[in-house]
Amino acid sequence: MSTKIGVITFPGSLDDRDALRAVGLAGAEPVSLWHADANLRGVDAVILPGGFSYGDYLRAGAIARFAPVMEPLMRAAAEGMPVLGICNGFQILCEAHLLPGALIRNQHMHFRTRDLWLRVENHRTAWTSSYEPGQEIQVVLKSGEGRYVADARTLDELEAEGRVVFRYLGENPNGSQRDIAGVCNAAGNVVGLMPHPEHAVEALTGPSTDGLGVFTSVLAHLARVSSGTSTATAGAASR
Amino acid sequence: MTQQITLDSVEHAAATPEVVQPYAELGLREEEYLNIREILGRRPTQSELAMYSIMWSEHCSYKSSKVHLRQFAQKQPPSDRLLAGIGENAGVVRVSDTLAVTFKIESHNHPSFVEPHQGAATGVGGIVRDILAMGARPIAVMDPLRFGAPDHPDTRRVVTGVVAGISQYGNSLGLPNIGGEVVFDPCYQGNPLVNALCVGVLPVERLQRKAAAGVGNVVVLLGAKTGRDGIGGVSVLASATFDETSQQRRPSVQVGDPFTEKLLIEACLELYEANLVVGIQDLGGAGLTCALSETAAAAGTGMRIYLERVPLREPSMEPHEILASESQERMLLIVEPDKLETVLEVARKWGVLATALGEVTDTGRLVITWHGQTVVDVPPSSLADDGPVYNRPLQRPSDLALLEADRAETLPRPTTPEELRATVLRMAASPNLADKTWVTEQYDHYVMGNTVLAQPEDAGMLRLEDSGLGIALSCDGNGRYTRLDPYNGARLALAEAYRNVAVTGATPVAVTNCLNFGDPEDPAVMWQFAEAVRGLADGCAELGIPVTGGNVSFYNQTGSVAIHPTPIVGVLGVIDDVRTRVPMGFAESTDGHVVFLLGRTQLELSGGEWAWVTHGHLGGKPPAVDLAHERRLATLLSQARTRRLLSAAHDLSEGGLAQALTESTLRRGVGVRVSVPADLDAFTFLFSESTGRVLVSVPEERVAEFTALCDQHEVPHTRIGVVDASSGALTVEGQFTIPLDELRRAYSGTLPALFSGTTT
Amino acid sequence: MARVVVDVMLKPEILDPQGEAIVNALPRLGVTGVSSVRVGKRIEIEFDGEPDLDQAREIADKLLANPVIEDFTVRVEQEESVQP
Amino acid sequence: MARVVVDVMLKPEILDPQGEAIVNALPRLGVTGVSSVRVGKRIEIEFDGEPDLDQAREIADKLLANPVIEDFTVRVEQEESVQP
Ligand SMILES: Nc1ncnc2c1ncn2[C@@H]1O[C@H](COP(=O)(O)OP(=O)(O)O)[C@@H](O)[C@H]1O
Ligand SMILES: [Mg+2]
Repeated sequence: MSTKIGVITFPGSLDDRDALRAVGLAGAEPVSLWHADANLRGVDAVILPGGFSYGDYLRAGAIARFAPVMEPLMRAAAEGMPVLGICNGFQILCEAHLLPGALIRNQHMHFRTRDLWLRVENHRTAWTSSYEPGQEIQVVLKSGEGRYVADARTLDELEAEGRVVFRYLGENPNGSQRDIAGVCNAAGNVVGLMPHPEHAVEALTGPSTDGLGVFTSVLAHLARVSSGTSTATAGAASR
Repeated sequence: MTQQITLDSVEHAAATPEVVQPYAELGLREEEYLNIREILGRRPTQSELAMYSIMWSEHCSYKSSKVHLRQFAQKQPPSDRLLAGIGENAGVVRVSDTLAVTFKIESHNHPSFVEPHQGAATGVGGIVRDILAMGARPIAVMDPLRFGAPDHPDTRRVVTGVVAGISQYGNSLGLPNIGGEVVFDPCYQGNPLVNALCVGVLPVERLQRKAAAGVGNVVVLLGAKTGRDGIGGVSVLASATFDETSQQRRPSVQVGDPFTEKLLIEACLELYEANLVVGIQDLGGAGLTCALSETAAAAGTGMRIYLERVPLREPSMEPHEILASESQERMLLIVEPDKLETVLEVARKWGVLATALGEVTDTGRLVITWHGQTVVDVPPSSLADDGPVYNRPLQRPSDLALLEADRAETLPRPTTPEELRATVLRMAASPNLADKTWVTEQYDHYVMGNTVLAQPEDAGMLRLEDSGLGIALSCDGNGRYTRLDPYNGARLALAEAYRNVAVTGATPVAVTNCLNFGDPEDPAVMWQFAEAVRGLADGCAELGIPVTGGNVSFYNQTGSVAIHPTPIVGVLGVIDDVRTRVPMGFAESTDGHVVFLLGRTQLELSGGEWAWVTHGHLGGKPPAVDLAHERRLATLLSQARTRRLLSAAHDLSEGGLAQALTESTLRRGVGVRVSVPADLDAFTFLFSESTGRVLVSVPEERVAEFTALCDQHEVPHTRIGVVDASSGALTVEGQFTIPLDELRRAYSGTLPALFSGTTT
Repeated sequence: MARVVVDVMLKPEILDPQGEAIVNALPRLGVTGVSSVRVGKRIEIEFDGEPDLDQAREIADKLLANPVIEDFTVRVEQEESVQP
Repeated sequence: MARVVVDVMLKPEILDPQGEAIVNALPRLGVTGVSSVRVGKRIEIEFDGEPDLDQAREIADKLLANPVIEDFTVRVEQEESVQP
């Protein structure tokens, strides 16, 4: 039986089909989930895709957080199901307090689309295990509210526990604190990042194919879980 | 709030023929007003007068342009690809046995001066609905823009607002922006041009029509509530000259809600898929008035509308306001009664309002009631099709002879290597040639995951199918060329868009256009218009590709001064395998490839960027255009692409070869070494704007095959140098070397210096 | 310390998509009985010396509000403590 | 008619680039003497019946403000006429 990875479509989700495509390219079965669903249709992992759910009105992710599908998602996340938030999905996960911190307007105040490099700071999460420690990957950033902020204590904690998963290399594109591009929860199963790995899965349409590793990682992780050899969910703390 | 005492019903109008009506204030001429009275056999009601004033405005009726636009159909070359053409919301072109593509450009110029952000945003929203109305999923946008002088104090407001508006609306819709134009010229100071192109794709059998066919079918309004947005906007904003008095009138601008539009798109596509609509029409500038009258007129039916059913944002709105409202994000559907419930369900699923407003009748009349009283009773075709048509007087502008005589070829030119080097840098840093990343990185070009090429490439390219089938699109225009010679200016714009598509390896197949001109009642402007249309129609016939649709924007002027006539031409190309597309830039991996210049170079500087940047000069005759050559060139490029002979191809346009080399080297930071051919001087080689030229790179071992192909297609080719990755520089042998870092500083610093450090 | 507060709201006839989105979301929070929500900007201006209302008004008119679609009010406010 | 107004401001320790941009733009308008500008949101809530402060506070806490980055205040306001 193939691994099923769900992608939630909220009203205003835009990169949902791209995430589904990436899941398929990685070798999993892509499953569309709908914001008004009351369950997760038996998927093994969930992606919250990029876009402008509810127009990004009020604050990005603020309204989507109350979608019906978020209830089963929160429960599943607490039980260790791998959850990935990309861009708007990251914003939703922060608003839902599944991840710490917040994403606010870029310091330069413009929407910015850029190919850029990230360093994989933690390769032991459910979504990064295919990468080498410290691997540098080229992906796409495209967002107007991508500046990661949290109070100093939270930031220190994230650093200490190895929960900064991705960091921007080179010029900080949006003013994110400590160049943070992505973080995870304490268990390492919930990861959020602003850049779009799903737009770096085909040489024809992206700057690289480096992003594919995110999707193959979760497959490897799920295989380990089902064969009972999982160590990865605890990985966050052991950097 | 006072109770409204008399509703101006049809009955009331018939009983009060003597009432004086403000037709002139609504932009109608006396004879037009009398014509309306004749059609109705009485005076129009307030609502009817509003409707006629809207539908008979220049914007909706094309009353000044119609007699000229006919040429597009008359001169149209035969095409077995065209599924819908002029007269539909947008032209539709078959690209495979099963797929069709629809595309169109529209303008939103005046609103974008009044409120740049919302004006530009709603411009994108409007053209997207046109594409949606054809049954297509919108898949990309482009944005040809014109602004005033870069250093004028008001330019920053307009540039930052327009770009932010396009960015916000397009990005929130999830439509990749794959190209456009940014041009500065003082002639656009009080009248920027904001044109927006949208392209969509559909299965051939899903093509939708706007006809309200089928007596008894239900008329459904889908989308946002109706408010007092842009009431009179079409007649005031889009058809009147912008001056101080209209500033005081502070017309209520339309505000866009891209989130609602996104839901509207998904809802419509679901309705099409389930075959739930008989007809569909977007609500654009002329709101319900246009949608009701056009759908009814197209089917030759009548319609019965209960206007009080329209969901309102402001309950106090009156019938004529509801009919004229330009509220965004609305579509009109014609639905069979037994499918209504399913339609409403789909709308609910997507969270968009859907309201049955009335039904299709066989009366041949559009009858609209308001709480039981009839406020409109007219033949729909009198609104949609029988508007006035004018054959306006034409006169060659009196200054044109003098302008033509003042040739740029006589201006003093740089000659020493140092002067030439400095000129390359100065040109690269000039606002029209400089890097546009400051603008384009505010746009998402990745979303949807099918963007194969996007700005700064010559054309945008999208994958349509996993088979590799794709399309390429470019839009171009040059107001200065067109000012000097409108006939050839239009052909030059066409040639450039065509060539930009061809360099990617795609085959150009169809044309759309947006004609931005001044006041049509000025015979000199009207002459420019007539010449440009003639040029474009002739040009399309010469190239063998049809005009499928477009848009006319008149009254682009400040006071008595018109903008440069600015036809923007969009060309659509098809490519069988996007994996074989040819990029514009040199690459690390193409080190040592041989660089050729295709086409012939002559001393042609008039209307060009060099004359403007270094001398502030505009005069003479624009470069010669040879469309037969362009056709051969395109065929050559397509065949060379199929045989994988090209590692890069880049069109030469404004700024000539120097600029093309700048762009091809900086694209990936890979240098080049060229030398001046024996029969040319270095200046002409670098800065002439002769058209029909392309810079290509070819692997050394394929050179013989390539030159043979050029000879076969009679395309002149000159070997000018090699890609030189290790040099990290642009070198013209015997003249100068510019390290790429230095070149990039010049090229990329300009726009951020002008517009960064922003507004709220 | 005193500061000047400028409130900028969309004109009543202008569509406020943010407000609409919030109203539509409220039922999911179990809130009913809200008929409308409008979202505007609140801008707090601190002056080096005494707060200058006239100058604040000028800043608001020229920079903070877009008179085509927005109205604004300007007032001096004593700093209050925030009550979450 | 009464409405509830919720003011939402970024916490003082969070950098507000919009405010900074305004401060930097002021000299161009000939304005000096402004030491700081902060930009937040003003949200006006109309209830069907009597304004309900408690409910408004709950809406603000759950939805209108993000406690990680923002503070808010809630108050009932009499409708005032706008003074441009
Ligand atoms: N410059 C033009 N060239 C070709 N067709 C045009 C041109 N201008 C307008 N048209 C055609 O006239 C019809 C009406 O145009 P328009 O009023 O802009 O459409 P819409 O009502 O969808 O906005 C369309 O089919 C359009 O393609
Ligand atoms: Mg239309």
